[in-house]
Amino acid sequence: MSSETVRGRLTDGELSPQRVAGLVAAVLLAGLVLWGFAFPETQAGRFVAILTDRSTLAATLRLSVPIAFAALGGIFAEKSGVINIGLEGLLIVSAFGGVYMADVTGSVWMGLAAGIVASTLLALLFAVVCIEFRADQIIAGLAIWLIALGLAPFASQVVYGGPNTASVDTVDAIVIPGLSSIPFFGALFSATPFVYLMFGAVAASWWTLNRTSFGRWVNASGENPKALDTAGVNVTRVRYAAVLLSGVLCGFGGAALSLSIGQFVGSGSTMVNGKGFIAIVTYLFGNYNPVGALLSTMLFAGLDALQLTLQARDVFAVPQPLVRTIPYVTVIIVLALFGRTRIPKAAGEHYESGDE
Amino acid sequence: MDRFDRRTFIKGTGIAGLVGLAGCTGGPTGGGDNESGGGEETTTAGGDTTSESGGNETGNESADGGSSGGSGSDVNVGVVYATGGLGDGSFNDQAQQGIQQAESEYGISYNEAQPDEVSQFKNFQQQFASSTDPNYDLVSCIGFLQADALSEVAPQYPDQSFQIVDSVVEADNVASYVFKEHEGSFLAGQMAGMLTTSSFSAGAGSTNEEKVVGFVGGVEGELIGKFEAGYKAGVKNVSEDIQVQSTYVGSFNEPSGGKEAALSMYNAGADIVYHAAGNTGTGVFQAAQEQGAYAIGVDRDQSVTKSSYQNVILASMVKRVDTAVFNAAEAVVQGNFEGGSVTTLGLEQNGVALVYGQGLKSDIPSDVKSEVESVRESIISGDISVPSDPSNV
Amino acid sequence: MSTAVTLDGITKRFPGVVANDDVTLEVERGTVHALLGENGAGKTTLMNVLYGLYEPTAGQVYVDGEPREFDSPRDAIDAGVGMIHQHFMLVDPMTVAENITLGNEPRKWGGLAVDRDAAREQVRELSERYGFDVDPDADVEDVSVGVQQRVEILKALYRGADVLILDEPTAVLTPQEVEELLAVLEELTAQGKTIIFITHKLGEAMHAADDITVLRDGKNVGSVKADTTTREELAELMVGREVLMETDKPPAEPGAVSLAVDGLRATDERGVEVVSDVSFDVREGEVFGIAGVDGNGQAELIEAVTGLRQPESGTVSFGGTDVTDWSRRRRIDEGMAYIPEDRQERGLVMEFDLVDNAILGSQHTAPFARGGRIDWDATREHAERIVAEYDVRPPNADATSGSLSGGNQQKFIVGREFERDPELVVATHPTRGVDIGSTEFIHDRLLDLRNEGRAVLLVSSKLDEVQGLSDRLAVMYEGEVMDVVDPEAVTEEELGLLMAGEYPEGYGPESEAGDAGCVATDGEPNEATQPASNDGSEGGTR
Amino acid sequence: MSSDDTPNTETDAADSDGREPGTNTGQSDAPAAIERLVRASAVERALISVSALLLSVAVGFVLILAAGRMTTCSTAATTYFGVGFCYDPVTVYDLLFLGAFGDLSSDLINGQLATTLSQTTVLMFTGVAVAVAFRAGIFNIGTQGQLVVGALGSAVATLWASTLVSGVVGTLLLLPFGLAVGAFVGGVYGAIPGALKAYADANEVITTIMLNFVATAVALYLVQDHFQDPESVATQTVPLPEYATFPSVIFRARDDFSLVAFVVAAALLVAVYLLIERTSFGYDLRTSGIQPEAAEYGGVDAARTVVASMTLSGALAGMGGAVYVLMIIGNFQTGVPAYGFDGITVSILAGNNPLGVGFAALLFGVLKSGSIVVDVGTDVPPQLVGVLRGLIILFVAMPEFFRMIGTRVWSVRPSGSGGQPVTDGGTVADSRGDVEDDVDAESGVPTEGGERDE
Repeated sequence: MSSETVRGRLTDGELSPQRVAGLVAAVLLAGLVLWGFAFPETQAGRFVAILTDRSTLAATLRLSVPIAFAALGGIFAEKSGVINIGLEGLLIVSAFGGVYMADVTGSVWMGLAAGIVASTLLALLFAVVCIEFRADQIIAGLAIWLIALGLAPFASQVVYGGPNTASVDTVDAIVIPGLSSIPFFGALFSATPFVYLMFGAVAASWWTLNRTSFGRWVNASGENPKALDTAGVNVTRVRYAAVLLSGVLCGFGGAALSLSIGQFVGSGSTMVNGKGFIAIVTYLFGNYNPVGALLSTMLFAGLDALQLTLQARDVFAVPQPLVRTIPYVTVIIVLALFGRTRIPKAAGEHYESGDE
Repeated sequence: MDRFDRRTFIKGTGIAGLVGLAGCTGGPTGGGDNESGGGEETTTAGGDTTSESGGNETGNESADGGSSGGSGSDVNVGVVYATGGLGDGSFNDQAQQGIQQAESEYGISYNEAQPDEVSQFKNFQQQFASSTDPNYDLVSCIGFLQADALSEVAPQYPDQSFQIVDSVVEADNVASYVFKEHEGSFLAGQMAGMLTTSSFSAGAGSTNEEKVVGFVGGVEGELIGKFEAGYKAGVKNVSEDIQVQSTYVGSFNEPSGGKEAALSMYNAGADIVYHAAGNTGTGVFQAAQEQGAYAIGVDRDQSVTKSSYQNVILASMVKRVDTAVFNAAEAVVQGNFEGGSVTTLGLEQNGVALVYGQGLKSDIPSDVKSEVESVRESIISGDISVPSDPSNV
Repeated sequence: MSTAVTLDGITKRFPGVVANDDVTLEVERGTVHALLGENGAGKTTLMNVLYGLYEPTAGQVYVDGEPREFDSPRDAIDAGVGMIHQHFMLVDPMTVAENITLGNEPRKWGGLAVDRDAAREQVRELSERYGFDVDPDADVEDVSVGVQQRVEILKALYRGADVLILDEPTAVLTPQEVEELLAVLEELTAQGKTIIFITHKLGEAMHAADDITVLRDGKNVGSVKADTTTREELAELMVGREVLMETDKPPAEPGAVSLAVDGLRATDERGVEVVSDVSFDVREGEVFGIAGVDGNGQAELIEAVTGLRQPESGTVSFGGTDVTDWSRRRRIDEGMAYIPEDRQERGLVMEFDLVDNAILGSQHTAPFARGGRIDWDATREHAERIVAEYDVRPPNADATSGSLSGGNQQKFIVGREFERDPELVVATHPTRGVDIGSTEFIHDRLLDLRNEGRAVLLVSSKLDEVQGLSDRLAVMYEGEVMDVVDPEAVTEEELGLLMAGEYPEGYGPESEAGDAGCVATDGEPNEATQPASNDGSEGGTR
Repeated sequence: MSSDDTPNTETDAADSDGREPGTNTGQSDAPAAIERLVRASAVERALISVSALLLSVAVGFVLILAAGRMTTCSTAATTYFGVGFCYDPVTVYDLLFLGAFGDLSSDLINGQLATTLSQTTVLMFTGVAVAVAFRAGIFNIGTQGQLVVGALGSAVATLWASTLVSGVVGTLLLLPFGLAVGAFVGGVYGAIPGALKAYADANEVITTIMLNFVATAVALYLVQDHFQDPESVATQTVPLPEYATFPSVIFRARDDFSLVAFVVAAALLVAVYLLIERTSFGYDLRTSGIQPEAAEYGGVDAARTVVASMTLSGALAGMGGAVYVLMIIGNFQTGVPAYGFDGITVSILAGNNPLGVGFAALLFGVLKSGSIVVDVGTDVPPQLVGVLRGLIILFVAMPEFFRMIGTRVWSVRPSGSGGQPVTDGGTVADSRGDVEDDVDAESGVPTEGGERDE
């Protein structure tokens, strides 16, 4: 904003204070890791052991699934010029929808489909409100979150008599023999189908955005909708498609979240518990690149997995509630150090082609 | 006031139900029948009520007083649940089961409230206390967080009987029920410690060589600390060499966090994880099943309420909230409600107990069972004193 | 010759406004047809109708004699009509080839992928056929404005356009780039394309077009052949009355140095140096002009002077004091008035009414604020005075500034800044988009201030304006001051060369053609010889 | 020769689309004087809020009926068109909106009304906290965290100070002290994301969300490890003595509502309103909120304004936390209700006008309190109120929808230009894009707005 002109030279310079601080942090971390490798019996050593444990990667992957899907959804919406801050809400309805349908039909895959449908319907509402009725996107996104936060437990209450649903079956991990026993990376070959779906979705999203016509149009719609319009592509339609796609992707994420536990928990902030917001953080970090978003998701999820393990192993004598803040504090620090992302120029703006 | 049968299940009645009206699956039935067509397990007040229970009784008979068995009492009970709501498969559901038992045995009526914030407790309590249509004969307050509110509300309504579970409120019209969770947890720890040091295989899991067990808590606090403390003490009672890993997820509603916490422990060699984490605990069971290891449930017999995890739930540290609720209601019905009383429910009173899982109880070695039983007796007799603060273990 | 496009009785109404009123127009195939008129005359609206962006309220469009209904640009494109907007419709982060093929991407693998090789090849071929020199793989945001314009033209050609509409194509070009553009247009017409270009510069229309149609107030007031008309005739058609341009001004009486800029360097948002070692001073009682094509560092220079941008090095002195590190607020308080070039972004808060806007910049100072509290009565009075004296219409201080037309917004800003009783006025494009009467008024007031002994720093891309008003005139090119010249003596052609980075005879760093007391730059200018820069980053190399 | 650039008595048509020069276009929400308050914009905004409320009630009506068909019951609560429904929306709304006021005919100061007003009081603080940030163009989602730390700080500090004084004097000293500490702690916590935004370009939406999580965890740690009430099983601090909490005036002490706190909150709303509308600081704040470039041009130190307004916002939220402690709960307890998030919805509904916050807070106070009555009085799931809240916000976000309806119904286009959001946060100004058609009226600078500041 206003400070940018003045700030610009500080943040963009080769050796800004932030870059320096980031470098120092990286060096310190590297030092800690080296120290850990050299002296495995120390705290640092145990830390490194946890860090390089195969199960840490496995946990990271699992925790990444809902966040990564939501982040991909957020990328499509925002790249097309519609900031979708309601990802959290989409995750919530799909988490409930997934379990409900899995419960009714007994099939996890029907559940997944229902989760996607539920999320897409809510995304459609969001799209209509933002695109048709020119709603402020941020506020409408918040509304979507609030609606879902009420609606899913409401439905659960009606159907199950409480905000938490019954238990349903979950899916088993797909283990690729041989490969799954590789140290550390073996976790990549012994994971639930949702993890593989996540990788597939990241790849497909990357391809769609970078290699297909639709991806070009999404880009143009967020950067310069008028250019797209004058090139003869219907901006409204592209934006609808992108927002609905964000619904579909969030549907995968939410359903994967609840179906890998086999229950929807709707009390409090529900089982989604801020993952949709984290997703926004990660795609901003990832600079709207699906691969970047995946990596930053894994950074966050990895920290989350790490803090759970650090608690269990009593590494670093820090009170447990404080250990839990590690991922959040890390996000703040990283954001402060490398804070700037280039957001699509027309994001947040309503676009009306020609006259009405 | 209209009475509804709120425990209704339209499961198995069709996909259309999701969207609402389309299916028209529900609505007034006029007869209070249940449509429990789906043959699946339910989360209802499925009963593990007493040792003889084991089935999936749906427990949703009509709430119409008089229509069901019992003496047809016109007693009305208002229940204010703990935050977290029904369907947690443990604490609140257990309380509900107690009131439903009273319903079926004495034909009482009840009305439930599910606050979602601490600040609402007081208002809910007042709502019930001040209501005249119907007049509530008893207000059951579930959960220690209600204590402060109740200690203010109770004196305002001296003629109203209250019950509080999990805390003590000193007032003439409040019956307090507290549990010695650490005692029950000690038994859980005893069992876990013995099993992890032996070679045990049954159901979907088996123990390993490592002498490691785990504990997953919801949010740090004194109450959950009692579970952790008792459990740790129980494990150490078997052998000081056994390592107990302990993690708090920070929420009672985050099963994915519970799952990861438990997985992290299983991966570090733990084979049995005990949870005191409400909904978060579902993730612990899930993790146990995936890892071919074991878990210990809490509050209710979770091998029943979460029957899909029957093959990994060794036992549950049952906390008889239902007994507390039922007893209070019963006392009101029978006219011997005792305000100002404090009922402490420990092992001795069968207020807490270690209940072996439905799927595995026959596989647990008898030496373990007998040792657990003898430890239980030692605790009751006072030979073993169980700490209630984990930092004292 | 046949008619490529016919517009028959086009009327376009917007709520409360008639933008085009029964306009009829014929364009011959293979010609260049200029659509001449002042801002707001309805030229762009008319062309948007032809391009399918607007649906006409009444009237009929014919292309190649066929009646057409365009619902969207897609329809117009299909009919062979392409449009190059004044503000380029390009997607910055995409490459040239991606931009050109946008919406018509060649695909492969059953549509699963864009065939990028084919796209590149097609663009290269097209570019060669019309003698354009563009790199298909360059990122659009990295190429010069002139190249971007060619990309726009290629975009239309790629879609098979036979009729090309160019909206104000020369506004952002140097005189030399304009010549190149005209050569391109000639090549296009030679290959059978038809060009319609919108302009408000009558010289350009006469120079480049075969036919000229003049619009005024949404009406066609005359179509003429370029070689049979005169400038006077066109000017009268455009304005509706005879136009006198010359402003009489008494000779300057320069006093003490008010503003001194020394060795100033500044970078833009991307960290590229865009102001390179600029030095000059502005004296009391004179108008110091800065001429140059937009985007040669003027904006950043002015921001550094007015306190909106921290310079990398160098100093800015004001009234003899080094103010380089002063905040913007302090500079305002010390008497630096500033008419910003982007009035809708900076100069006015669009959602505020004029009362609120009247104290933008003096919200902390008496008489409008005392003890942190704003005196709204005094402020209202002040706003109403500005509205009255500067003829802001509608004369209603409660109107939001967003509801005013551009010219009236500008008059309000000018009024507010002049009423500060400033020591120095920094005026950037003060008459852009302002009607002729107000332009004269603003020019007169600027000269009044100068005659009262105030210093005026004037930046404008309008040569006649800077030339007419300035007492000394600096020309900027790629972040450097090429030279400071005497505006009375310099010719438009010489200025054009300087603006393009070349030294005409008699000018240069060593020459004394400008004001003897002022050194333009203290270093060598770069030896830029090509008329158009390909990237803006070489300005800093010395 | 003629001037190149001449009359522009009319802007290009596209530019004036929807604008009627000379009329107030309803864009300003910055009335500078009271007489300018009652203008089309304010009226229109209020109309939109009311319409949004009514529409969401209507949608909720359908939802209740639908839910009533999905569940089963022995007797129909209501019957429409021959179809029986288990839930009766009329009853629900009766209990929700009227129930929140209790039985006023028999007891003017009944407990339910007190609950409504006490919820309203806290929401006034968090609502105005969000509004201040919003007006400065900052999306403070961290009100919840600021409230939590403010509440904790206030509880701990007041507890300490209450050992020094007592009695009426104690009350007179301790209450301002408690509020001040809450404001200070909340302010500092709000200043962190403000400074991160101003000096490191860190997106405040993200940092404030993260800081909410951090606040909860840190508060839990601090209470548990340092300030735990040894008498209680709950994770909470020692209860404050009676004289350290808000005295109940008129209302009963047991109802946890104090008119004093309510008056303080109301006065604060007026004060913040005056601060924003009548002072130089407020001018700076509003300007940088609506149009940061213009603010900078006008000599506003953007960075400092960001930090200052976030500090102010955090301080107001922190005071809300203090009031929660000193009026409602009497100590600090983990699991603080989501007043901070509700503050966002309150502020949005109020169009970020501090005076409007009063009304919006009352509405949400009614919803919160009424939902308890609904929960006790019917079997309709109480989460319904959450859905209603979301719907209200959704509808408030789309004023264009109501304008369209208004246009159809009265076939008169309201004076407002379309697409102006009710808030000053994200902007969707409709003139954007169209302006680009205006020949030469604009500089080459694209008029892109809506840049999220990273």
